[in-house]
Amino acid sequence: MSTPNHAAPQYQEEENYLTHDTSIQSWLLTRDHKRIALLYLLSVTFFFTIGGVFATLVRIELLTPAGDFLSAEFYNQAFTSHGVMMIFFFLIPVVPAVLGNFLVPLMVGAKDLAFPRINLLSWYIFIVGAGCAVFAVLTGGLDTGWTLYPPYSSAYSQSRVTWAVAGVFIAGFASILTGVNFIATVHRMRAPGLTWFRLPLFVWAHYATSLVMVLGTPVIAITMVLLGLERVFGFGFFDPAKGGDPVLFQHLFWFYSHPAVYIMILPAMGVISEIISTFSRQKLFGYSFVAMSSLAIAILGFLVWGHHLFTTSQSAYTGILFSALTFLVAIPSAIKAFNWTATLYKGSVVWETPMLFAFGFMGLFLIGGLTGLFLATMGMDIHLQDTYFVVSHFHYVMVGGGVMGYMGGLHFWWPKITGRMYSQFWSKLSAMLIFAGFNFTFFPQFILGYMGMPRRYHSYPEEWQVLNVMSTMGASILAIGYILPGIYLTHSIFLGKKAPANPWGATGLEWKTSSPPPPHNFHETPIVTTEAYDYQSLPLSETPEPGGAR
Amino acid sequence: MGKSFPPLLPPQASTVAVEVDVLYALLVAILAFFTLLIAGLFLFFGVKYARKSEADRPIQVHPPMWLEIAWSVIPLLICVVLFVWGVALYFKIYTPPKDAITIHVVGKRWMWKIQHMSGAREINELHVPLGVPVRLLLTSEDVIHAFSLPAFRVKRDVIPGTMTTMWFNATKTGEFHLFCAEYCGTKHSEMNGKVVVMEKDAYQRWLAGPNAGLPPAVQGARLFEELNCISCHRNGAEQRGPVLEGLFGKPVLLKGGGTVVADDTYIRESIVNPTAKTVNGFESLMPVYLSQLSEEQVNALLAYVRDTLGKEEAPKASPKPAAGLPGSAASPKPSESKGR
Amino acid sequence: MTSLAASLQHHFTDFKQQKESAVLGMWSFLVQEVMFFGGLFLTYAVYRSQYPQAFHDGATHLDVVLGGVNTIVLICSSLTMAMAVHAASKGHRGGIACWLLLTIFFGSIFLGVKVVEYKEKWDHGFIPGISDHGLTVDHETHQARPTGFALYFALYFAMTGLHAIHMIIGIPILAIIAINGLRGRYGPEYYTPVEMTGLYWHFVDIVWIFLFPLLYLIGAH
Amino acid sequence: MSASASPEIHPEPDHEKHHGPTVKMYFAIFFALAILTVVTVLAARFDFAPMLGVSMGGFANNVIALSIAFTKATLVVLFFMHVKYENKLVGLAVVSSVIWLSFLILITISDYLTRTSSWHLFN
Ligand code: HEA
Ligand code: HEA
Ligand code: HEC
Ligand code: CUA
Ligand SMILES: [Cu+2]
Repeated sequence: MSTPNHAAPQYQEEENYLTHDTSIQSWLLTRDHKRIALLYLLSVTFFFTIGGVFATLVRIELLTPAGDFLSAEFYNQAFTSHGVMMIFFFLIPVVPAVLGNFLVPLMVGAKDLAFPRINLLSWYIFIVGAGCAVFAVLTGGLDTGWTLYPPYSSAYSQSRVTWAVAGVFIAGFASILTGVNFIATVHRMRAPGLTWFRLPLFVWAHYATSLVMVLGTPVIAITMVLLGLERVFGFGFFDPAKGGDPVLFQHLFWFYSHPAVYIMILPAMGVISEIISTFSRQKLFGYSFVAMSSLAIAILGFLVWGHHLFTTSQSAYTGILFSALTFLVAIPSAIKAFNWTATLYKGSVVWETPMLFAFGFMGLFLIGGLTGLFLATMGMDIHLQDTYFVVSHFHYVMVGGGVMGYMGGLHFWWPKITGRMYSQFWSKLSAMLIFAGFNFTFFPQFILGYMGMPRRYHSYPEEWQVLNVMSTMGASILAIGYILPGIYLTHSIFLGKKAPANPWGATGLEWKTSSPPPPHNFHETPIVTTEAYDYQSLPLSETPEPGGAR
Repeated sequence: MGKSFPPLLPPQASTVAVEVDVLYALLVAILAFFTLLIAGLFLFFGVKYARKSEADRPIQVHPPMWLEIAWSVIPLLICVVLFVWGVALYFKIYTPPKDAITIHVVGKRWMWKIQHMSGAREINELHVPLGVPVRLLLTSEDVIHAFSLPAFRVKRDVIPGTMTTMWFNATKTGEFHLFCAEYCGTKHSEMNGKVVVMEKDAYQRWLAGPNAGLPPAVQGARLFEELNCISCHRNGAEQRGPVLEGLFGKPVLLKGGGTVVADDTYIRESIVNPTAKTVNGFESLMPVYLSQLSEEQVNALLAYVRDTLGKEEAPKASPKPAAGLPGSAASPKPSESKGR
Repeated sequence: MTSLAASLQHHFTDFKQQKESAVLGMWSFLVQEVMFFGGLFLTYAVYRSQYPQAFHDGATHLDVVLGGVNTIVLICSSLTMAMAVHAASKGHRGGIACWLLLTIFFGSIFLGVKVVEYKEKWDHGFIPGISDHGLTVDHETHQARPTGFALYFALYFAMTGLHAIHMIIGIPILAIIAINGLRGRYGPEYYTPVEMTGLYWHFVDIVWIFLFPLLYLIGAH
Repeated sequence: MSASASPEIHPEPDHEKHHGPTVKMYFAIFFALAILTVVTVLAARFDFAPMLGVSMGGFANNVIALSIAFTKATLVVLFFMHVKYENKLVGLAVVSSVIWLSFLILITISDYLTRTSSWHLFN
């Protein structure tokens, strides 16, 4: 094999960010964005495992129509803990705080994020918040559903709502600080010559995400304050007996939580843009359309929250407005999907593992997004709201889109992050298992949903057992698909082949430095003279051969 | 239904069910078309332009503007169609016809308490006549629930502190699922039952059967006296509250401007929470009954005000403007009716 | 100026970049703060539109004079804060500390007045969940309070309470900046911390500028 | 604007100071704020109901109170917080916070003001 010899100078024996100081304090007090990214990686993986274990319990319970495996109380705690862990402590931080943290400074050619100390602070805040939530989940449980709707959550639930509310409140600030950091970094820390329209789309996506984080997250924070005051002191904001309106909570909650779904998908979309252009060796088709569509999603995404309220007492007229805007926000996603596909046209495509995940993303996110249109159609949503159709929709976009994108990104940048290559065979197997298992798990749920099976149901009518058994079987395949990377990626850290600086022959600045990068990222500040994805002017020797750099 | 592979659609047992399914079919077609198109093209290009050798170079394609416009505008047009269709269907599903019969539903953890206007009561079962539009008035005693009838393709949240409505017109006799679709605590999944659609005369017989009871309007008339509502709402010189005869369905002018139509939601609110909206020309003297009446009692009073008093003529010589508007035949404010 | 040179963090190329980053970061944070209070303003708007009478009644129990005086006090503190930043930009060490001390002084007066007001609400039983006997019945007339009255006071405490917490967080920061200023940490080239603290303090002032009419003045006529 | 222009290119700080805020101006703003506070109290005491009717009268009070508050906030933002002297990006941040806040409040309020379940009664 031909090691790309002039890709980047070989700093093989030189110190990198992992080795230059290995004491415990040097990790816990680090201000290096790359190390903070790894701290996030570990914590987020931990919360994903907790969420996954609860998902497993949910699926086992649903094997039989009767509620026989778990008690009703525990089932309710299981899906709530699953939702809370997966959303607030896994999917919202995962791409921005792990991949974004690691890569945004590298991609803009900076030594670090604008505020390294605040970056570290954000991780500690995140851990404190997550600690509260985990405490709530593991002692006494939480049984409100991740949506925490009052008056159930404020006046009826016997579980540890206050702790969970505190956890979500606190963790929100971690997200806000990350957003502030990215905004300042993208605006102020770009390397010389790196104009806005030379930025990789990953950076664009994170910039758009940061706007959502900064503008949206505070609203969930204040909502949690109001809910806490209501539960602890009986302030009455959402208590009908005092004249409060429970639906107001839903407005406040979704004003954040709808944009939050774009916090979950936009960074993953950024990952997909990088992967697709790298592995088809093309400048991304319609670069500026894809970049602008991220901003459009971020902005329009704030105006559609009421589509979660079509069956409440929300005014039908406001509902019309929300429905129209929801359809509008689907257009930028459509633009992205078409441009990604067109990028492959006349490209030079290599099906490495990240590309397999990218294909998985395309297939699953499309189904998820298009079923979102079902729900946005007001007359249709009456029948579908709060059924398994919604459950399936959001797993398709969140797991099929968000997690697939994350897995793709993790596999794409793993050599950069750890300096090691992972097993080609096992990783491809894992990508395919996840794709197949996922469809097997969640496709039957669309049918269940249309049949009318309500979500958050501990037991269900007999005639729906077949589809539920299929779903649980799929989930076991899915679980294996997720456990595999845990094994081969860990293996690669110790025994994997050393990765060259640029194993995929990609163009971004992050590939111009060694793998893993030195503590301050670059030995000299890079100067950018070309647009992103300028594969035409890349020397031929930097093109990876089919089968990759191993 | 055995354990054979289940059908793909729930039974179509109401007038709107078919319409919802037609729209569903369209949406499924859109879903299939775009998924196959895009995922198919992705695979096709991926294979066709797969790198064969190291020297294999991509050919840079510059995105033509027409293409970008086309794939933004075509989805937009599809969306417009879906949007308009969806809104029209929504209003159809949620706008009860005028001749609908009314049934009161109260959600409580974890049961549905249902009362027919004849007085028949039932729990977790809903008997309805075939081919007659039925309007449900939904209230909750505790948390949010949702009344879901998949075979009819209708559902509505049941929210404490307010009253929501839904309606359907059953087209098939038989038994169908009734679910609580909004999470409401431990036994949320047991808060279900069935809706039984019967021929009209069978329904009449059922009403008179063992479930029969005192009609809510009669019950309401009693309460109206017991709670001393009549002391303020009786026609006479010392009347302190507005005349309630003939009120239902009429526009009411409010203090501080604005008009509302005296529908079920408004009358319910006037009873439990009278300070929220005050009728023009009156002081808000009426006691707050919020925590003193059960939802069933409120429903009884509502039935009385709506069905008994509502059908009576407003007395000519009322001391204060009846129902707030002089000559309450006046049509509702144009701005409010325009929305239809 | 050696101490100043040390204030340039390693990952910035120059002071200009460092300062511009800080300004942008701080403003992003303030945008966040706006939305944070925004949730409360929304709640206020919804319930005031639902229960105008109850809000009017509720507001008559606030003391417009105390609220007005506090508004002026807070404006004074904003002025002194602006002067402190000005002093920093001119490099007047003593000026920074003096103006900041004045700012702390006004801030404390504001909080003191708030304590007096809260105490009075306590006595009347207007504090939801803690001392709430006055929220359901009027003890003088024995009439039931209109629906929404309790919501008015719930909002009053949530809004002014959160505002007060922001001030309580701000005062120690002002003190630290004042001490650093005395020690000569800031000069015309580098006084970003003073400026950022100023932005925060002014923002807190702006919140009050809205709270005052919304809470105190709606019952005035 | 893009970062790390080479260290030589310092925009002259003196140039900025010429147009920067002055002490005199700070005090002027202070007095303006104080006067506006008095005005808003007086305006709130004034009852417009006899002139404009009950509903419009209350509305007028609200509009006046909020306009004054906005004016005061604008003064603080522009002068005390130096937005007038900062680059456009900061101004954009300020404006967008106001816009987003209005998204939140206006759309939600539109729900509360148009709620009705009785379209059928208009038929
Ligand atoms: C990553 C998360 C994510 C993403 C990206 C989305 C994306 C979308 N979502 Fe989803 N949604 C959730 C997560 C997400 N959602 C969650 C978690 C819930 C439930 C929460 C709960 O209640 O617990 C939910 C619920 C939900 C509802 C409420 C359902 C209900 O409770 O009744 C609605 C209703 O409108 C909706 C719509 C949409 C739409 C229109 C999009 C669009 O953005 C999708 C756009 C994408 C495409 C359209 C596909 C690509 C385009 C093409 C292939 C071209 C062809 C396109 C056209 C013809 C238009 N979603
Ligand atoms: C990022 C978000 C995310 C992710 C990744 C997932 C992943 C999964 N989810 Fe979840 N889900 C939600 C977000 C998510 N979910 C939300 C928000 C809700 C709504 C909650 C509510 O209603 O309040 C929900 C609800 C929900 C339900 C509905 C419950 C109900 O309404 O009653 C179901 C049912 O099947 C389900 C299943 C699954 C499955 C099988 C997976 C699988 O993809 C998970 C597979 C992963 C693993 C299994 C972990 C990997 C394994 C290990 C790390 C080793 C340890 C594990 C074992 C040894 C088994 N989820
Ligand atoms: C102390 C006197 C008093 C009593 C007792 C009283 N009301 Fe009223 N009611 C009023 C007044 C005054 C109004 C008009 C002001 C308002 O809307 O608050 C009114 C308004 C109403 C309205 C709205 C009428 C309209 O024109 O819009 C309804 C309905 C109503 N009352 C029903 C009842 C019922 C039912 C009871 C008994 C449970 C009752 N009232 C008891 C004084 C009273
Ligand atoms: Cu009642 Cu769920
Ligand atoms: Cu949404």
